[in-house]
Amino acid sequence: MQKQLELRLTGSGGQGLITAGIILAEAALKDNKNAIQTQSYGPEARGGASKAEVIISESDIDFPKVTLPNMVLSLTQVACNKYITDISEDGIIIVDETLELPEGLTASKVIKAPILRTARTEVGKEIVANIVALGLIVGLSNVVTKENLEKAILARIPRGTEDLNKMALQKGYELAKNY
Amino acid sequence: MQKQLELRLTGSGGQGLITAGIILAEAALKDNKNAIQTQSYGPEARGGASKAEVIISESDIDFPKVTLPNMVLSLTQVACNKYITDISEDGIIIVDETLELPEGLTASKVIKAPILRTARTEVGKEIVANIVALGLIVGLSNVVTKENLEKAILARIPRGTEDLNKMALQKGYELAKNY
Amino acid sequence: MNQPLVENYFRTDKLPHIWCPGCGHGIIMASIARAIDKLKLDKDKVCIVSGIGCSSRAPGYMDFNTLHTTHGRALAFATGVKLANPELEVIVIAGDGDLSAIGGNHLIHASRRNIGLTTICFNNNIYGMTGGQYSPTTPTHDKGTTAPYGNIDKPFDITKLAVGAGATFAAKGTVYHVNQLDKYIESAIKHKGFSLVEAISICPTYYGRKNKKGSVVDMMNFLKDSFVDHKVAEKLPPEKKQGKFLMGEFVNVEEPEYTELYDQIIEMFK
Amino acid sequence: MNQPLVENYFRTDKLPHIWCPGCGHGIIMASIARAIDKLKLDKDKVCIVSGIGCSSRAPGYMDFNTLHTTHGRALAFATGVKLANPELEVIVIAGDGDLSAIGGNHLIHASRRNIGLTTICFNNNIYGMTGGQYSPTTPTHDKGTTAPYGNIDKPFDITKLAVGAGATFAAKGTVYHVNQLDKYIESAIKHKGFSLVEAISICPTYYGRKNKKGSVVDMMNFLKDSFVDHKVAEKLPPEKKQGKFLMGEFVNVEEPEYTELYDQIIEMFK
Amino acid sequence: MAENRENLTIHIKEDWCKGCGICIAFCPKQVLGFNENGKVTMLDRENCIKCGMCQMRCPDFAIFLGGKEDV
Amino acid sequence: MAENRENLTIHIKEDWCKGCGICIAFCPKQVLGFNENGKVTMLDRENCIKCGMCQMRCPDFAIFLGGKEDV
Amino acid sequence: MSKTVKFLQGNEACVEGALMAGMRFYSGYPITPSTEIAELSAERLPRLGGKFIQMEDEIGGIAAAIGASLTGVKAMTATSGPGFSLKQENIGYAALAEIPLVIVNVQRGGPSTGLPTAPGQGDVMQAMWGTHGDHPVICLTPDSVKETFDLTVRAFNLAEKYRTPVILLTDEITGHMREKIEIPEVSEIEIFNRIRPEAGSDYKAYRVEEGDIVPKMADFGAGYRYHVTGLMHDETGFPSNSTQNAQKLMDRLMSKVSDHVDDIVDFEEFLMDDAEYMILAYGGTARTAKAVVKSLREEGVKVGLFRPITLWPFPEKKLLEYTGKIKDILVTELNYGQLKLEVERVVKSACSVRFYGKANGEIITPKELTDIFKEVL
Amino acid sequence: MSKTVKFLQGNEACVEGALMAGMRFYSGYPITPSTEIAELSAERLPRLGGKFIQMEDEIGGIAAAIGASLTGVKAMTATSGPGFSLKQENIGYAALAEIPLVIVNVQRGGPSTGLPTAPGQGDVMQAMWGTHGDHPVICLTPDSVKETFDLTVRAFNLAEKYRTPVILLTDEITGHMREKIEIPEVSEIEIFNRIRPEAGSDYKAYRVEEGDIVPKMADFGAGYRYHVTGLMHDETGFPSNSTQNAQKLMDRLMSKVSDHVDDIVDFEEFLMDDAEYMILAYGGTARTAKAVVKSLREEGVKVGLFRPITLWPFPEKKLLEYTGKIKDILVTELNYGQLKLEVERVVKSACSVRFYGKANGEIITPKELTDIFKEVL
Ligand SMILES: Cc1ncc(C[n+]2csc(CCOP(=O)(O)OP(=O)(O)O)c2C)c(N)n1
Ligand SMILES: Cc1ncc(C[n+]2csc(CCOP(=O)(O)OP(=O)(O)O)c2C)c(N)n1
Ligand code: SF4
Ligand code: SF4
Ligand code: SF4
Ligand code: SF4
Repeated sequence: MQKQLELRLTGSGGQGLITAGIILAEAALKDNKNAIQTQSYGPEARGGASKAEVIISESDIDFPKVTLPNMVLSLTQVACNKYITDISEDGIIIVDETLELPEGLTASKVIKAPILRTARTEVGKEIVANIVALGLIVGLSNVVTKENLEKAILARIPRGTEDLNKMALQKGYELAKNY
Repeated sequence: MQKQLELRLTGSGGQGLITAGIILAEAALKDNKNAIQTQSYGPEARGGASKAEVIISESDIDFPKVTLPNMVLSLTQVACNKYITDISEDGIIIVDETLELPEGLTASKVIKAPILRTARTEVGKEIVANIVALGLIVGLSNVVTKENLEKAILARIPRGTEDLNKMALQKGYELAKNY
Repeated sequence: MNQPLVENYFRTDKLPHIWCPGCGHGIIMASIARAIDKLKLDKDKVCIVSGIGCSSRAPGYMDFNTLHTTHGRALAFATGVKLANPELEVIVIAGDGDLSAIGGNHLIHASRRNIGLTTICFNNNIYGMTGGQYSPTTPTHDKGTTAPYGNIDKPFDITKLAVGAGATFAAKGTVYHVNQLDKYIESAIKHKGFSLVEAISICPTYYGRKNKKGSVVDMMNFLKDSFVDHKVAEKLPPEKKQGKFLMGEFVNVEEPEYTELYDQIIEMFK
Repeated sequence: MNQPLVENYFRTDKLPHIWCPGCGHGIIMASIARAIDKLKLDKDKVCIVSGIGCSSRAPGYMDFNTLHTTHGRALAFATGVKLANPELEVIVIAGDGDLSAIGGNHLIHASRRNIGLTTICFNNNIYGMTGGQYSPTTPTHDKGTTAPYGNIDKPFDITKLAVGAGATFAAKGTVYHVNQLDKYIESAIKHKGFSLVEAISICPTYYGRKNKKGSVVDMMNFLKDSFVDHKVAEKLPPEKKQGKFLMGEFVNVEEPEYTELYDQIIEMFK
Repeated sequence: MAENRENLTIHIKEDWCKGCGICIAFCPKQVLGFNENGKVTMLDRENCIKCGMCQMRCPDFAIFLGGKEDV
Repeated sequence: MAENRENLTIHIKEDWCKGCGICIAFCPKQVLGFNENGKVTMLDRENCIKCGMCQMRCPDFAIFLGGKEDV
Repeated sequence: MSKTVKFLQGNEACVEGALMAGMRFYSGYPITPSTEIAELSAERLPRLGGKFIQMEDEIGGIAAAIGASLTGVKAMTATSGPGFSLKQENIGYAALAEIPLVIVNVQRGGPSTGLPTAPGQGDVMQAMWGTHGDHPVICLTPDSVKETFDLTVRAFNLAEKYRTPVILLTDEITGHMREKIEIPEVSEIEIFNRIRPEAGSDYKAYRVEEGDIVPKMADFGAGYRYHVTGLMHDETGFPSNSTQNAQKLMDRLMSKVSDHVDDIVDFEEFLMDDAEYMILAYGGTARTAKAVVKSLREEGVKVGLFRPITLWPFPEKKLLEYTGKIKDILVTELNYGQLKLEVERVVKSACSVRFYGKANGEIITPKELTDIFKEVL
Repeated sequence: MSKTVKFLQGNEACVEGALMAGMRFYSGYPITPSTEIAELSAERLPRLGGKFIQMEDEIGGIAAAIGASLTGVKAMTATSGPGFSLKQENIGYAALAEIPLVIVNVQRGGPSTGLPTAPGQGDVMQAMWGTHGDHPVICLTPDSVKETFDLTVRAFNLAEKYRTPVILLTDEITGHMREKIEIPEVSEIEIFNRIRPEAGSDYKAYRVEEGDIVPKMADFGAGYRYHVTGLMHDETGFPSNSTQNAQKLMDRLMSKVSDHVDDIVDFEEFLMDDAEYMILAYGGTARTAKAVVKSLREEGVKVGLFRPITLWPFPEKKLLEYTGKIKDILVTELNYGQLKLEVERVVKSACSVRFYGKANGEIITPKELTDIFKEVL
């Protein structure tokens, strides 16, 4: 892992990607790393595209915003068009299988994964797509330890949904194995 | 007359002394002099003591406030106590006959005149005491010409009260002869 | 010879007050003191809050916890005082301009919230302190220095406004009808929740002069002749009601009081 | 295929609007356009003024002289527009927060003055734009992000408030009852003097979610089932009235309009 | 403060009286008047019924019913 | 705009439709439904009575009655 | 007195100037010591077909004036400290939306309710910085009744020319004193009216056309159906979140004043030609300073008065011309040294800057100021 | 994560700090990007026996907080630009009447409604000059979530110690970002409570007793029946028109801050020891500056960061210590150069002062700032 990892999670308002960003950052903290999470606000976010950004680093993080992400995730076409504009050359793009990628992107790896479908059909609730996505991201990058990711997830989710979320996480890890 | 003459007219809110100050200044303007009029405001003026100040000068008047008046007039005890504090050594103090003067004043001349009584009994309306006072002041000091004083008065007073005010002015001039 | 009421409830070293001869505000201020005396309130637990205006100078004379705020904001300050310490009996004194012009929003929201404040409006139908501009209660056609050709605004009925906003107690009285005024204020203070007493005052200096209302006594006589209790009025034949203004307790209902409701939330976590 | 109403009265290049799926605000905006169309107003002589809020974004979409002001101040800006040029048909669009929280004072004064402004309140019982804080119209016990334990405030009845302040036209409708809403808005625009139409809207995103009101359709069904015309309600047996909210034209009286009265003063000097 | 009216009488605080005339006009027995300074004065103490209306309506706390001893 | 209903039919502006479902739920004839993108679609044009309620209640100007020629 | 010579208060002269400049709308809320401006406007406006309205508060006062300005009339509002504070939000609105408007603040003793009937000059910095966010500011301050008239006219002209709110910052001294004033004929004064779009033009409400300083401004109701907002917007006037647009708009707003400082800035130099010492004063306090300069000159002291007439933009360039020549600047104002800070910033280390101020409701007397001045000799 | 480590937004940390400092009353009105402060206060306060109220507007928000403070509780209100403008009148009231109070302004892109969801630093001068009249000002600005916590605690302490409203001026950057924060135990932090009079003392509400900095403050309801007013007043608290009294009061108010600058002022010096160049930045922008300083240092450039933590009073003395040693100061902020003016005033001709700013809703990136910085090399 590089000294500083920058991630951008995008989708629509209700998909829980800001929570996913927070969880990821909190897992990093548990790993004794530093993390910063920011997000875009605006009336435009209303029902439209939403963006959460996370920076994870071994040392202090001064500048708080993502400049060139190492990893971008998109769950909706609108978000994908709006936010997958720049990515580091060795970066990874992850989008839901249903999306069309804009042209001319120079990422090292582009992954189209059935994130929404996995959540909907395999876990049974589309609402946990964000956790599936987390599993996929961490499965691919090991940006945080699996142990602490699970802890972080359990600390943020509503009581009574533990099993559901654990399953979603598992499915995400499994997805990762394909890429 | 000196280069710059400073007057202070004091009494209670309803006695028309601010109008008197304005009239005096306007008469000075008609005499081709310069004049500035200022007054004290404040909730305290409400039913309490009121103060109008006039500076008349042949040349420009820069500092607009009276510092050491050459002439102070008082129609009420409260105003007299509050505002007759300082006066130029060659200054003149004019108070209504009913007032007690504070001690230790070093004016060149102190005049107690029946201003209110003259207005009330000889003119018939106490409300024109301010005009009686103007007659008295100008009769004593010639600070403005009588011709222009009358013009200035007639320009400010309500229509229909011309004769009353002319009489008051006349009575003021007559009073002046006594001092 | 001392007057016990004055000695007990006023800061006598600040008296006489700055109000003009015949200004009705002094009458209302005394009425508030009598009501407090009648109710035997603990002086240390009474807080009087006002905005800016002739009327708003009252707290300076009254021997309680007194707060003279910014123009129109008395009810908002008072809301903070009351919510932070519901033990305090908070009484707000406000001119018609203070309460219904610049302060109108706080009036309707305090009414709506039903927070336990007693508001006494010193309504002289004019801005006194600034020298006679028309206020939101100046009757149509009357003059003010800013309405030289007669006011074209329709005046507020402040009592009705507060009721429209949800006030649970609202009464109107006059400085002529002092016995009744005492009672309205007493009931208003006793009332749990927001209460308003609109006390019609007189401003002989500005409103009176501008509108040729005659002497102080004439203005008092006008109040005497034109105000009738709304319950009495109900029974009058129409011709006798003509030109009359209604006074009395218009609304007095019990509803949950704001600070008590808040305390219930706090209780949940105890 | 074009929609004439949309093409004629909206800035189609700005559409689709920013409102959330199912937000009732679009329904009210269309209703205003239909009323304007019905009355055949000259577009160049219509001015739409709003404050700040989701609802207050409406003027940006409407093809008239449009003015998006500061939060709560739409009626004060509009008062200037109307008085300076009474020829203009001035319509004010305001959220419940905009109109009755920060803007409450301007509402009661515009009502009092009876100035010829038509005010359409987009009342979704919440602050939408800032993300779901309770507003002065949030029902008691309901939740907002700033009322996590349930709102303890008593809500305004905005229509009643305006009437208490002197409004000469006041009606209430809902985004479900669109035919009626069209009519209220039409009458309001036709009315000389100040008019208010309180249009009950829905905010599925914040109010709905926070208060478990179900889907957009559920929220519309709630309006359908709970609002009855006040004239119809009069004739219902008590048990049928229970839990119902009243809608309809509540007040519609003629009184001199402010800018006309002012013009009379000007006439005096001509 | 239910004092016995017998022992009460009208007191005037001339310093505070602003001469508005309210007490005089609305005294049911018309026992009050102005003095030469334009302040209130008791003209007819005998006929005063001690109703206290002058006190109630005086805006300046300048007239009131109080114990007789001081008179 | 008193057009003859005969010549009218429902038009859908899919771009503008946000899929709230209001028109579908309150269509008196239940002739509308969602398509796979979650947008409104006409399921049963025959039975549409052209009452225009979908148009009246659509918050997004995405469904409306218009001339038939374009269909 | 010839027919055009009058004896007026500064506040009255302000209204006379406003009417001559073309003010036809006034909306405000009374407050001492500005109230005469409202009162005289109420009396005069309807006689000229104009409108006066007393709003429910000062926020409403400025809001209504902005609304009126949009219909094409020249509008004004006047107030004092507490009201000026309340107007700040909408001053920023008018600046961003580029609404011509004159805002008068007759300064009294602050902060808060302070000394409502006494003079002060404590709102100098507030005139520049009172609202949130950067914004262009033009602020004029007169030292006499006559100049109050002149600057009111100028305030309207600048407002119209630069499409921006202009602040006339007077004080209780000049506002309430009465002085001789010769009122010119309309034909004698220059009056500037906003430039309106020509009929049929392809109107973009916030686009500056070639040769113009600001976008042409159409009257509401004149057939251009445009949009006005307090959000950042593009040339069409519609909200835009584009950072480029925002920067472009802000740069344009700021530079319409900063690029035209020479046109806007005004000041008086009194006996500065050979001066070794400068007294810098403005508004009512400048009268004291002028008296002092005159009397010191009689004593042979080479002192002059520099009087900023535009406080904002501050006459920086002119002041810098003097810093090499003079030994000391004595800044005097009725506050704790507000404009003094700007003077210090401008002159840097070029000469010493001294300060004499007061904030107790009194005005500074010639004697006081003379004594302080002489400390440097 | 140990039990006291949290991952919070700056706005959340503000509430945590406030609660730990003893805040038990919050009144305000929602506005982006400060709203989370209200929302979290609403949730937390009743659990601690405190009170939250959403008022009808921002004016009511600060008014209620002042009222609450008078009863003896620690009170706070939070807002952003437009609301901060509306609060100005009552900020002056609190300053004059000496009411302890914390006012948070989470700055967004202004002026007017501007860019409501974007960061800005355009209210720096407004924090100092926004209300009419001279008045004491304390204004703190954090650059991280942790510091937001710390400075909120400090804001309450200073408010209580100096009996004055204290402004916490944050921005959308720090307000909305989430960062690690270790929350201390109450016992670990210093908490200052206003000094109350002792029972039975001859209490004059506005008299400073020997050894005190400010008058002792009695709670309303505690048996001292005193008077509070926004008019100039004497030691007893009652209005007074005496000019001596007014001057005395104003001098005391102004000097309670100016005499204790050393106690109040705070700043960070980062790699300044051997620096030849200084970047001066604060708040969210200081994060960019720190990143730039670090990377320039790696290149061998002797540059350091000077970060004012108290914007007002400005750390003038400390800055002056550097002016002899360094060649250039680059001030960077999200506005058109507000604090830059103060820097210019302070450093005079001692070294060059450059400026890089933006006011378009974007934050300044390390790359931009590096490029600008290098122009001086
Ligand atoms: C913000 C603000 N605006 C205006 C004023 C000026 N002002 C002081 S009192 C007042 C009105 C007084 O009228 P009212 O409240 O009816 O009380 P009254 O003096 O008649 O008793 C006004 C406009 C002020 N002090 N502050
Ligand atoms: C002076 C000021 N205070 C607060 C805000 C923040 N704000 C913007 S819109 C809004 C409330 C919106 O609610 P409402 O008016 O009911 O309209 P809705 O968004 O629900 O349609 C608030 C509090 C602001 N922009 N300006
Ligand atoms: S001006 Fe009017 S309200 Fe004020 S004190 Fe005098 S009489 Fe009373
Ligand atoms: S937040 Fe609510 S009010 Fe705003 S657009 Fe969405 S649904 Fe409508
Ligand atoms: S009512 Fe009071 S102030 Fe008036 S005359 Fe009688 S005693 Fe004097
Ligand atoms: S009502 Fe409009 S937006 Fe909603 S589903 Fe139907 S067409 Fe789409």
